[in-house]
Amino acid sequence: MIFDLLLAAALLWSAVQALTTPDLFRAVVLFIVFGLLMALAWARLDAPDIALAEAAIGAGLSGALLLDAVGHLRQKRRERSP
Amino acid sequence: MTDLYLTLAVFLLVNLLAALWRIARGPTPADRLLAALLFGTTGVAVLLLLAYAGGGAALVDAALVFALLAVITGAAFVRRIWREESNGHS
Amino acid sequence: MNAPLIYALTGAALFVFGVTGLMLQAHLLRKILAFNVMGSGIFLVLVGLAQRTGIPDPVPQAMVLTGIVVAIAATALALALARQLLDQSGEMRLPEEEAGKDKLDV
Amino acid sequence: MDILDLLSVVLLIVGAAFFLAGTMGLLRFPDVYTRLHALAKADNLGLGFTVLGLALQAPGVAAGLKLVLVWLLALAASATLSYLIARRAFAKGIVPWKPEEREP
Repeated sequence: MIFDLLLAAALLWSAVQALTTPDLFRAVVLFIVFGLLMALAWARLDAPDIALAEAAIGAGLSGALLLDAVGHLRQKRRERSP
Repeated sequence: MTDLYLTLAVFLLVNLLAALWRIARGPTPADRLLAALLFGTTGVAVLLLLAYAGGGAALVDAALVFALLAVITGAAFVRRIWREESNGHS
Repeated sequence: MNAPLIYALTGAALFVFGVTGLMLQAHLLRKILAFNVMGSGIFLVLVGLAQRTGIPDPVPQAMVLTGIVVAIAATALALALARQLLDQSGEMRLPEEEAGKDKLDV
Repeated sequence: MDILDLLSVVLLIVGAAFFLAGTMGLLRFPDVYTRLHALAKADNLGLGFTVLGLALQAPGVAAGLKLVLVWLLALAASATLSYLIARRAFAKGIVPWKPEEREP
């Protein structure tokens, strides 16, 4: 029970931080962490198949996609204002 | 034994909460990413403990995927964001 | 108050955060993040409420599994569209958002 | 509780201690290189001892070997990423931290 409460608190905190932090890269990293915590939540909810999919997607795929987008954005900014 | 597994899982989760603080602070982007990598490893350990505390053997497979795909985030970070030309504190 | 109910309540709160972020943020990447948080909240509500009696229910779990895959596909499409918008207009925001309300960050 | 259970408990607690050490290092160390060092402790030794302690409780040889496989994957990932990040940090000109000179 205490595990669930701690995990819920961590989920809420990382989500709020990811949505309100001014630094875009920090927001993306916090979102990746949010995905990892979601995988743990699925493991606690007796859904190992969803935990597997969320681990593959939340940890690997969406992290790579978002970091790639941030890198592209920074490159554009640097080209425009040298 | 199940009680011990759950206690250790809670302990590792508290460790994760402490690492969240480093993500919020960390001066360079690499520090934030290192904390995220620690999240991955500790998450693997928590999943394994939960699997042996009655969660079923399928959670071991989830932990395997966790360990396998944590690399992709780091590789994307090093290749796409943390280039030489930008300064270290952006 | 058992564990699935805790997760269902967390999911409701996450949905609220996601909707708030989606409405208040102008930056498109942040909108995408908020959209994903919103979807995760809905998934948690679906599965958590279905098994609040303690017995795992396979039907919402299968729906959520499909939903997660669709969500990542939609995220990839949204990122590609946002990147096109950045290349064409040089802005990472929709033209409907009034300019100058908040500073463009990285 | 037989000797195998006792050994398993000891290994699990040692693994958790290494995770604690890694987290403390990540929070307290001054620069990227030293934090990488702390992260490697949690990755290799913490997960390694946890896996060993759980493998003693595994129902069969195959289940135990799968646990060890998880550890080997984490080892390879951690080594590769540490190398990538440290090399890129050095190429960017981040100077390794040195303790300040003590006043005489």
